[in-house]
Amino acid sequence: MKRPEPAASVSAAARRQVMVVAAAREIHDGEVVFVGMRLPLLGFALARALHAPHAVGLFENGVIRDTPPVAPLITMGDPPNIAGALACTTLIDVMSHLECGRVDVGFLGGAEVDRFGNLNTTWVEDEGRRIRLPGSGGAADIASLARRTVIAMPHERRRFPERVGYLTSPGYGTGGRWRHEVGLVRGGPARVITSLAILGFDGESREMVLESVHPGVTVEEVRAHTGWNLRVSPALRTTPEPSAEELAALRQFDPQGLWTG
Amino acid sequence: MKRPEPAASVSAAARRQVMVVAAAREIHDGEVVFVGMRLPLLGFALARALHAPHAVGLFENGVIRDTPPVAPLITMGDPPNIAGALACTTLIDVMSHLECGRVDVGFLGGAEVDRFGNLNTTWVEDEGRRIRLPGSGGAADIASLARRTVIAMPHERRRFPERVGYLTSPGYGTGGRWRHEVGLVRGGPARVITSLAILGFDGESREMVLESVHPGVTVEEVRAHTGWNLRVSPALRTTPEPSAEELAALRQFDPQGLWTG
Amino acid sequence: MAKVMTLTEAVARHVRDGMTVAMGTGLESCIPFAAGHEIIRQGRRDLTLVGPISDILFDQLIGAGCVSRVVAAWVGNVGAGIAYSFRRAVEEGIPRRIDVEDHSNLTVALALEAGARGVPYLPSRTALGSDLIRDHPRLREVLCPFTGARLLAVGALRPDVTILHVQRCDAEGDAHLWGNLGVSLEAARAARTVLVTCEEIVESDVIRSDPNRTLVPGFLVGAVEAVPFGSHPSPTQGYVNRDDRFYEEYHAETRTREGFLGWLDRMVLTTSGHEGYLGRLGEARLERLRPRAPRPAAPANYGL
Amino acid sequence: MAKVMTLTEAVARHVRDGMTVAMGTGLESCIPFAAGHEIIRQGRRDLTLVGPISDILFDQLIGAGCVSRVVAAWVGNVGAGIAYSFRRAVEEGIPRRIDVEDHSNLTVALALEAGARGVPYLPSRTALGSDLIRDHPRLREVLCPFTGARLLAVGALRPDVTILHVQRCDAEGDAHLWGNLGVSLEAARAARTVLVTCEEIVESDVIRSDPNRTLVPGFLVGAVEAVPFGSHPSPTQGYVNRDDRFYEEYHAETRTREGFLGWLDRMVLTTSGHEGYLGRLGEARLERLRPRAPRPAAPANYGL
Repeated sequence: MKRPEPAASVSAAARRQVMVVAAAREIHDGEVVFVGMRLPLLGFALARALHAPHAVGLFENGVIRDTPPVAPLITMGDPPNIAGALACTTLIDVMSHLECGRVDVGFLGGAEVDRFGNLNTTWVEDEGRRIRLPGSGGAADIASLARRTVIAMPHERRRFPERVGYLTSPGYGTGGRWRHEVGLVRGGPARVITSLAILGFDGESREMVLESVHPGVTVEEVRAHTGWNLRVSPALRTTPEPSAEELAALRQFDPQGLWTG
Repeated sequence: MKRPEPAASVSAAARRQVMVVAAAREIHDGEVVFVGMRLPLLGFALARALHAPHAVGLFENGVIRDTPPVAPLITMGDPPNIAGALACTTLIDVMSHLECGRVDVGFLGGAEVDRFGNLNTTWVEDEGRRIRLPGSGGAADIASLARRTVIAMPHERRRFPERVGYLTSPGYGTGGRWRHEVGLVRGGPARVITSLAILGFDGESREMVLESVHPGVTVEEVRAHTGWNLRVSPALRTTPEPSAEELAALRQFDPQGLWTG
Repeated sequence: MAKVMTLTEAVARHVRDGMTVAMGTGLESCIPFAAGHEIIRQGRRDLTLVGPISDILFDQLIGAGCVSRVVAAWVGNVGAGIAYSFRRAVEEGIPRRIDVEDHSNLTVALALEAGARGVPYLPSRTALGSDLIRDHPRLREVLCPFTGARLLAVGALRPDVTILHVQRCDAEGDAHLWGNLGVSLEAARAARTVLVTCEEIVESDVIRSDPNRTLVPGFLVGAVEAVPFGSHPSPTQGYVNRDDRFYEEYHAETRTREGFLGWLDRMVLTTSGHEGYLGRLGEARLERLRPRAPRPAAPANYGL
Repeated sequence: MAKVMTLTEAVARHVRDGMTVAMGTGLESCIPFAAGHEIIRQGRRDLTLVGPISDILFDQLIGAGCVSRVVAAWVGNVGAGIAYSFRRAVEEGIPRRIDVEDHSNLTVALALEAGARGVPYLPSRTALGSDLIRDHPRLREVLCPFTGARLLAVGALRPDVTILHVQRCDAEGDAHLWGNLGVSLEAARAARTVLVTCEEIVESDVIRSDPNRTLVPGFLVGAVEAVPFGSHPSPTQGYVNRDDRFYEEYHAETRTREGFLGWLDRMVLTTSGHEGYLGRLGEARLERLRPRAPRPAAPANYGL
């Protein structure tokens, strides 16, 4: 089967801007955020600057900070993320806040996400060949222990299978009360932010539901790039364009356009 | 019953000097020592200066140091014990070294010690009245987890009952393989250093055995101040007097004679 | 969201009757005496106090009738041994009966650490065979799922509030603390909120210049108060030395209930806050407790 | 008892075939690359490597054939994603088959912490329901003895040796380390011995001036080596910034086995030690990695 091409009606840069802004909007004021690199890092900076001035960011390597890194960086352990941090401590220390239920929202990505928000970053198949990916890192921990998670992914059919080939980081498993049954005491994905759309999860069945399509994207495009019969919310809307204020902040925090250029 | 008077043939100061020197001799070069206040602190300083230059001291409040405090002090948390320390960390961190089996020797005291080296620092009876003492502190941990312990006590009959009224810190329990049976994986008291004598423990029965009497003290005195029929080693000896070198070091580390004056 | 407030306000807002309060977690330094005295002044009742080595602060709170339960490894006078108010309460129910949940230092530390980790218990091999663990509400013998070996399971403890005294802190509660740490970090992370008293409130930039010295991040902290000498008579490294004499005087004076009540009246009840307490001690005495010989930490560069 | 030695000597003495070696415990900084390269030069075999985020160091050791097993949460290229030598070994057995004990960051951290604590396991609620924990040699579902709740028991891991790169260290191994700490402290305390490479060996007085910055006490340490740029291409806060370009170049060059062997030959096998490696990079490149803007930690006084 030939894969559908990604929708090309809106520029890739504009799509990424929409994604970052959507990620920022998931962070509420005063929240404790488990931040990742790239998109969530930028989303966190945006949220702090615009609507969540008291949000605090935790990084799994042991960094706690509330301001953007003092210079561009590649990893959370780079000197610009340490300088000016509020605290530098251990992985277990920051992950204990996760396990205590103090982390409001954690950001995740992955090679595959399925109908119930489960993530795979361990093994995938590509044209019959098994490919070994780097593995969980902290993703399984964030997915298990945060109060809610937000998943950011390029929207491609091979990345949206009905069921992940390997469940690295638990979403809602097989749906319904699965998390409770396996012993997870809270959490699960609240949103999936993709290059095409924003998706949520049904409160009962825990199945993924299309909530919003990005400007210029159609429901059909989204469904064509999704590996199962995707449910669509009756209240489907179009993702609001980034505001002038949001775009200005984006330019401030990503002046070289590393992510959104 | 009238209690026997403590033996008075040797001055109290000289007795304390003998005790400190005996404690120092229990520390071997390169050992990791769980140090307490007063007598063990001085013993540790002496050992480092004389025969154990590579011994390292751990304090349960989180201090790791290899040199005497920079000034006299009352508690292990006092500024002279922090200044110049090798490391300042948490209680759990230093006690983890205990639990790992990295601590060669720990020093203990108590209100009561019994025939099998069990210690009580919680409840005692005095003429029919129950008296509440401060409690374990770290003693139960040191007694449970160090590779061996050394107990220092004034030798008084009321402090040497056949069986402690409350077992705060485990010695050899009821003797034999008791430690193994309750789940303790190592350790137990190696020596009891008192104001009158040095005592050890039988390798099989784990009963306390008189090994050495301090200069000027008789076996009868020791037995009179002990609450059970104390066994005496066939190799009984007299505790060697502190050497000139040891006395000089004592004067150096306790110039005001706070402990040994 | 403003966290900086007076000690009076902080205690009024964060310490309520019946709460579980961890304090004295530094073992023998940085004991938050000023906060404890304010709790006495505000007449809190039925508190559960949590701490390994409680210094004489627990003795004072017990004698003042604020306490119904103590979770501790050692309640005494670190300078002089016996804590008389503790003994009177346990032995004679004066001024009221208190329950004691006895621990070793490691078990109380692990109980707090389990709380801080968000797990229901942590295993250890300590105190097996000790009378301490008999019929204990929080300590239970279990078998290791891997080896079958006997272990002690230490149940989690989550204080309603942990009170710390530290060297310096910013207005958001990000706290720099140095010297021996005892169980302060575990107690802070285990608590529902943290009340920080500090020698000085500093600009956030001071804290951010050395993030490895931030041992309590502000998002755990509910209130911050500048309380110089707030650990007196215990020391705060680099700011205040131990007032050894105080421990001896307290020991002598509180041997009787009447003596204790006189002490309490003079030093706590009739002093209007911590400044009044310091006034009772007098300038000269406080001056003598100030460090004389600076010992600066070697420079550390966070540059890039 | 002398611990200061060359890296060649330290690896020869402390890293043996078949050992379990924890390295790269700082997550993405202070990765002990120089020590890893020396392990490759000395031709160690059948190592078990332990680390959460392994950076490209594990990839290099795997490609060089030193490794039979990896215990990790993530093996990749922190700058560019995929680690090709790791993939070749897992997918195709080139240059040899390796076993992978998959973890999350928290489970590998807790395994090391259990080792550091001297307990057979530690409980958590992480990764329940994940495929990670199926038929896992070190992860087991258990029930809480207090609440009956499901928990994950993480079995202890004790490396034979943990290798750390730090900013400064004295001749006895007392090490000052700052920046994010990852699982370095747990790995150091869990190990039978620790091998420390550092940017500079300093007088003991420097260490003692700030004992709260001593994160590894010397009694855990078996060998100390001064190895400036010993974490290159990863950063060491205040001493060396990240060499971003290196990760991209490595990614491009090692996509094929031939490419990797060329890289290995040029950068490791034919360089006589770390100075040779640095020589390959060239003065100008190293100079650009030196921090330009100092950011000194605020003073802290330990005086009395």
